[in-house]
Amino acid sequence: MEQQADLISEALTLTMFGMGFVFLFLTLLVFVTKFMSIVIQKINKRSQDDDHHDDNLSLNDELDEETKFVIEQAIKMHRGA
Amino acid sequence: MEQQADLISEALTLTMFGMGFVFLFLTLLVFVTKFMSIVIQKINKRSQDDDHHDDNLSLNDELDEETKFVIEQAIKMHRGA
Amino acid sequence: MEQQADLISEALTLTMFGMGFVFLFLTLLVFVTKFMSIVIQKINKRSQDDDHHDDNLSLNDELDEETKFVIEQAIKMHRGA
Amino acid sequence: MEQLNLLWSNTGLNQMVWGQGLMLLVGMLLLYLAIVKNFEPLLLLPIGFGAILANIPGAGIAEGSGILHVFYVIGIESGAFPLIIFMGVGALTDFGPLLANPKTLLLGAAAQFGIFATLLGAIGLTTIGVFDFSLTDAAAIGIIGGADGPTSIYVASKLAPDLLGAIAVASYSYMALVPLIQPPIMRALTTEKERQIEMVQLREVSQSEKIIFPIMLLMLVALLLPDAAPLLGMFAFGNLMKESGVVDRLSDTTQNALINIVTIFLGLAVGSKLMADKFLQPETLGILLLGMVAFAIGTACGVIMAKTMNLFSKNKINPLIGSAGVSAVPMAARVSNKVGLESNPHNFLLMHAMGPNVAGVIGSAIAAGIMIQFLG
Amino acid sequence: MEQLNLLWSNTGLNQMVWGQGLMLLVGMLLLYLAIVKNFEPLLLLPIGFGAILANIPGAGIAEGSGILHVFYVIGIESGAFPLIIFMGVGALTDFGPLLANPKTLLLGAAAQFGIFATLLGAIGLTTIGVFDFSLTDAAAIGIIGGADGPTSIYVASKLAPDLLGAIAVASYSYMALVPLIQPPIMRALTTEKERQIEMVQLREVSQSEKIIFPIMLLMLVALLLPDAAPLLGMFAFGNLMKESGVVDRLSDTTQNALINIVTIFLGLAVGSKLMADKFLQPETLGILLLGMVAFAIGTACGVIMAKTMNLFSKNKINPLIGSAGVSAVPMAARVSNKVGLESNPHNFLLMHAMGPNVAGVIGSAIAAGIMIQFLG
Amino acid sequence: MEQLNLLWSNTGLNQMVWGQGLMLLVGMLLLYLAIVKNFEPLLLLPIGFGAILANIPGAGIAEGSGILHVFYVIGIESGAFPLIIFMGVGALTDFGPLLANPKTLLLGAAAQFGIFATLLGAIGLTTIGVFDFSLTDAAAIGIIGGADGPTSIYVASKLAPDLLGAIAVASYSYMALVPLIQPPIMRALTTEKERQIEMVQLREVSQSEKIIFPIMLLMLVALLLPDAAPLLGMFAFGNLMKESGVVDRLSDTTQNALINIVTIFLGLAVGSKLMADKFLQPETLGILLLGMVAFAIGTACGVIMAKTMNLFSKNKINPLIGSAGVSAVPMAARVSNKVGLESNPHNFLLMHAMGPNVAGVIGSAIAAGIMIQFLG
Ligand code: NA
Ligand code: NA
Ligand code: NA
Repeated sequence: MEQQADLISEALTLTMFGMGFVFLFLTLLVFVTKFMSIVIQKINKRSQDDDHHDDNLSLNDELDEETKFVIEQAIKMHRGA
Repeated sequence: MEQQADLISEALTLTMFGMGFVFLFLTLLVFVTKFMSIVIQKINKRSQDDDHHDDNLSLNDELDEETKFVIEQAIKMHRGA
Repeated sequence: MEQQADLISEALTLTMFGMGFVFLFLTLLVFVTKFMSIVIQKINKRSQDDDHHDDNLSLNDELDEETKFVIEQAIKMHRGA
Repeated sequence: MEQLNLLWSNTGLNQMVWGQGLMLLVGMLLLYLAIVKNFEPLLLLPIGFGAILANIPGAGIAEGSGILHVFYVIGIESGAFPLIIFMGVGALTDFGPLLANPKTLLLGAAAQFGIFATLLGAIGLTTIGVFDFSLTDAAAIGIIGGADGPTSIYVASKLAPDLLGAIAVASYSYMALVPLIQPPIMRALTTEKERQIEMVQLREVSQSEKIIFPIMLLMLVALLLPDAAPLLGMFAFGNLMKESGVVDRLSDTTQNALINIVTIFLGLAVGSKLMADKFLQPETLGILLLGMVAFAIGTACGVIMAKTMNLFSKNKINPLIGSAGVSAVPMAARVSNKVGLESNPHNFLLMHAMGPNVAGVIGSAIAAGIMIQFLG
Repeated sequence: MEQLNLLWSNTGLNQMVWGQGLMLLVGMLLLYLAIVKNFEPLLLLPIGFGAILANIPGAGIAEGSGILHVFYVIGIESGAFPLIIFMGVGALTDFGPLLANPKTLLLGAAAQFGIFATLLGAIGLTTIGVFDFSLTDAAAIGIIGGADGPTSIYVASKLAPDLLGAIAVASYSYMALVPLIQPPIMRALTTEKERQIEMVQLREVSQSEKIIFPIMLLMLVALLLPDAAPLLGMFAFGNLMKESGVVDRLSDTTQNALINIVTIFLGLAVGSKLMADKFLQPETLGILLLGMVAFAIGTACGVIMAKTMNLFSKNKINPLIGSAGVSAVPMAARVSNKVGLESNPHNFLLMHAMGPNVAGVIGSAIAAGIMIQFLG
Repeated sequence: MEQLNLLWSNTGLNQMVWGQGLMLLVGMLLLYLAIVKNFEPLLLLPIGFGAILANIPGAGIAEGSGILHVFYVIGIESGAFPLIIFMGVGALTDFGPLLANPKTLLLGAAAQFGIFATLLGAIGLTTIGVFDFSLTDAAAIGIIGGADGPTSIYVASKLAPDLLGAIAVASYSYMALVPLIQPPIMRALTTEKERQIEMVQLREVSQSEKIIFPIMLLMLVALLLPDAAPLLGMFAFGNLMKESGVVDRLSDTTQNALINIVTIFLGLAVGSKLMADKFLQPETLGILLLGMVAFAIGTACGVIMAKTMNLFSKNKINPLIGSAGVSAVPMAARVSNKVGLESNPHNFLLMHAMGPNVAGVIGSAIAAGIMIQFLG
């Protein structure tokens, strides 16, 4: 009898702590995620603004594309294609 | 000498039972397969006959096709494609 | 102190034998590779010369192509495509 | 004559006990559900076939050095197969809708109450003497309510390996039944007006956010609940491979060849746990019953949570997406969409429901971590 | 100086015994057969390379913790590799022609006499003192006549692991030689008129039949010969994945990535059994000899069975398809087709020969089950 | 209350020691390098993630029956993963340029001096008391200079498993840094005129040569250095599968699904060796330092060897291709090409540099075999 009462009380405790923790964790995750998104959106916006001032970057990007192409060709050649 | 006679007799027994069982099994499989095919062909034929009476079914099929398409689109979206 | 001298001497020996072996092995590989290439190039050249005399071979090649095609079809059929 | 006797005495016909015969039928039922009814065939077909193999009298395929037992020991006892599948699921998951609307994480939290309610139910049935479940058994059964196959299998292999077969079968079967189980509950708990709520268009989420999210998730797990780290770690790893964009060949293989290979062997190995003497117990009935209850309660709690959140927020959530919080990705989200369309033919809830849907995966893994920490 | 000595004493040159040198040549011969002669290259190339690796003096790659020995223990000793390959073969098999004409199953039965004749031959040679084979050895050798690589390897790993290398090599080599071994026997046993027999067009087989057949086959095995259940179970599972149409992604992976990966490691692991001290025994010569005999007898019995069946049936069978009953899928069926075209250029026997061809796979697995049951 | 305490006491936050926190940052640094800086992401992303998982306080993922430890024992301790990767590398390698100009093998030999110089350096630092490396440690560290990931990991797992994490990280990081490390050294050791040397167009190499080369290479290894046979054997096997043209399906799978799957688990398993207590040692700093030195010396020796060869040959070699002898395929060859183009915009050295590049792979494996023979 007592054993069964223990079992029930353990199950209730586990439920309480379990659901509590699930909510705690996911609520925390909501806030952390929102914070992360805000920070990144700000950074992205700033770098976009910079883009307008600094046309170098897009040139760099183009160069990068070219480098990429050369490298891909090299790998293809290496693989004996 | 006797041992070798034993060996030969064992080998003969194994061969007899082995080939016997192989034939038994595959003969049984022939009959079971034929029986299965007849049953299925009958069922298929009946359901085809039903099709002629009951035009609903083909409509159902069409609906099924549509459902399938929607589901495929949903999965694609889910995979972030 | 003596132990450390031992360690250094062991390391030096390993280096000497190691680099020596690496060079020995790859030098040998250079010669063996060159030899192999010469032999194969000679064989290839001879078989090419033979080709000019013996037009049968190209016919054989064609036949082979046909056989290949038939086999591929057979496999496709087998796979129930 | 002796040989004939031996041959006969070794046939399955002669050695079969009634339980094995019944289990062969159960295996064929699972194949029927998979092939004809299209119930999660990727898992139920291998599980069903494994069940048949495991119950062939005298073959011993699921015992000792039998091949299915080898697959079980190597793949499930070690935890490898469910974790690798979870990695693959991660590589197939898009957190975009969740990141666009993070508060839907709470719907994924609420739906986990199905897990704990089921645990309580199992213990309740034990105290009144109907079944005899220990607390670890009850916890493993509860996770069925999480509606994530690999999570269920992982937890069951740790806490209640004897019940693994029944738990896996219940888990995948009910996932397949989501389109039948959920709609009546969803309709009962919502008004027509609530079901017509149109939600704000989701914003586009940048790649940076998608890359950082799995790492952030793992860090939070690492700091708060290390016992959930294997599951969520592999999940986050798969997702990071996909979103990072720098290891596409690894991500592609994970989403295809690797997850397919592991699925085959996982299914067969789970099937090996459907041997008659283990499966044909009253407990199995209890598990099937409780699993159904778990799904129902999880669905209800998700919907109710959505309604509760609407009390405090001006951006109204359509409560129909709450039910997707049980996970069962992507079936539950599709159900939300379908029920929504019934009330408002222009209201596409699918993407909105994907948020709670993947949140439910995280929520169940957290609940699993809690169970393993307290009872493992 | 000491180091130079050590270096020299550790070279392969210094440690080599004549047997290893010979086996290196055997390995290269296998590579030659695979690459230049196109003899079952998918298996003989890895086996040949494995043989070379296994016989590198002093490297110990096929012993102890050497990698090939690890592959052997994990993959072959456990039975996993041959069973997985067999699953893949199942996924590549179309039972359509067999289902359209089920009596060709009997041709697949008759051809198995090659197996038992070889067993008798091996025992005969032992009693007259030429070789020294035990009954288990003789049974494992006989299975070569089944012309199914994975079945041969599976049985050899259970009954005669020491002979596994020679048995596997013989098995795959003779399969490659089917186009040379079979035609003379086929021509000798048939009249020109018999070879011209045109067979009735095969009916189309419905998907339902194709789905039910593997399950039915497995049930029959389960009831009658549980020892054949691992082999035929995995075979039927592969086939069911393909035919069910609901798990195409699993079936595709099984037919491609999975079977390829396992083939590579199976081949290497088999190669590890070609170490000089085990392989360079008079027994190996006996195995090669008996294997050839097995193929020839199997071929002959298939043809004779077809002729016998024609005595009792009005739908005449072209006896040339009887030889396909040895399996060696799909090579033997192609041979039937080719020999048939010689006598009647409009007579395409290929699809008709696929029936006995796949029946031979089933027949050999049944014979294997019998061997394992009586001797395992 | 008790439960709350337990929950808190089990959190990562509570159990974390400073080292684990630091290692979590190191793991994130590796992810950053992989994702943002594109440093060998195929390996550094899984290694970085594995490092994070391994250092989650209280999770024990890299110990005992934790999944990463299981991956380590099965895949790396057995040698299987690095050998399978090496097989895949073989299947991706084209020996054509090397066969067209075999003397470039000597460049691959010279660059291995980086390995031995590093070994001497490690022992030197030990004798003056800065670090405490044994001879086996020093040898394993030296192999970093070989610039071949799988070779490094294979040797480290045999000779210095405790240092494996640091060695693997150094190895892949420096490979990614090749475009930064090599050019200054190459420019310093060559004159403008030397850098402008145009090389003779490479002849076309026949398929026969490409097929025989891996077999010949293996035979030479078998006769002279059996301890290099596992590495070079698997490498030659992969290459033979590709070049033979008869097992394309095996070769394709090796180059794709198989190498990808193994890469994922190799990376995670290596990550498991980045646990704080093993990694955060002064030795790690030494390894990172010495690894850099190894690369630099190897590069220099390759260039100097090319210049030396030019003294004795009339077909001048552009010394810039000497640096490619460190391997780091194909990055080092690309660097040769790029530096060459700076001096002569019409001088494409890429294909010429592929010869020493793959020669470096062979050279490092030979050096690895020597180390294992003397110290293993
Ligand atoms: Na869930
Ligand atoms: Na056969
Ligand atoms: Na190298």
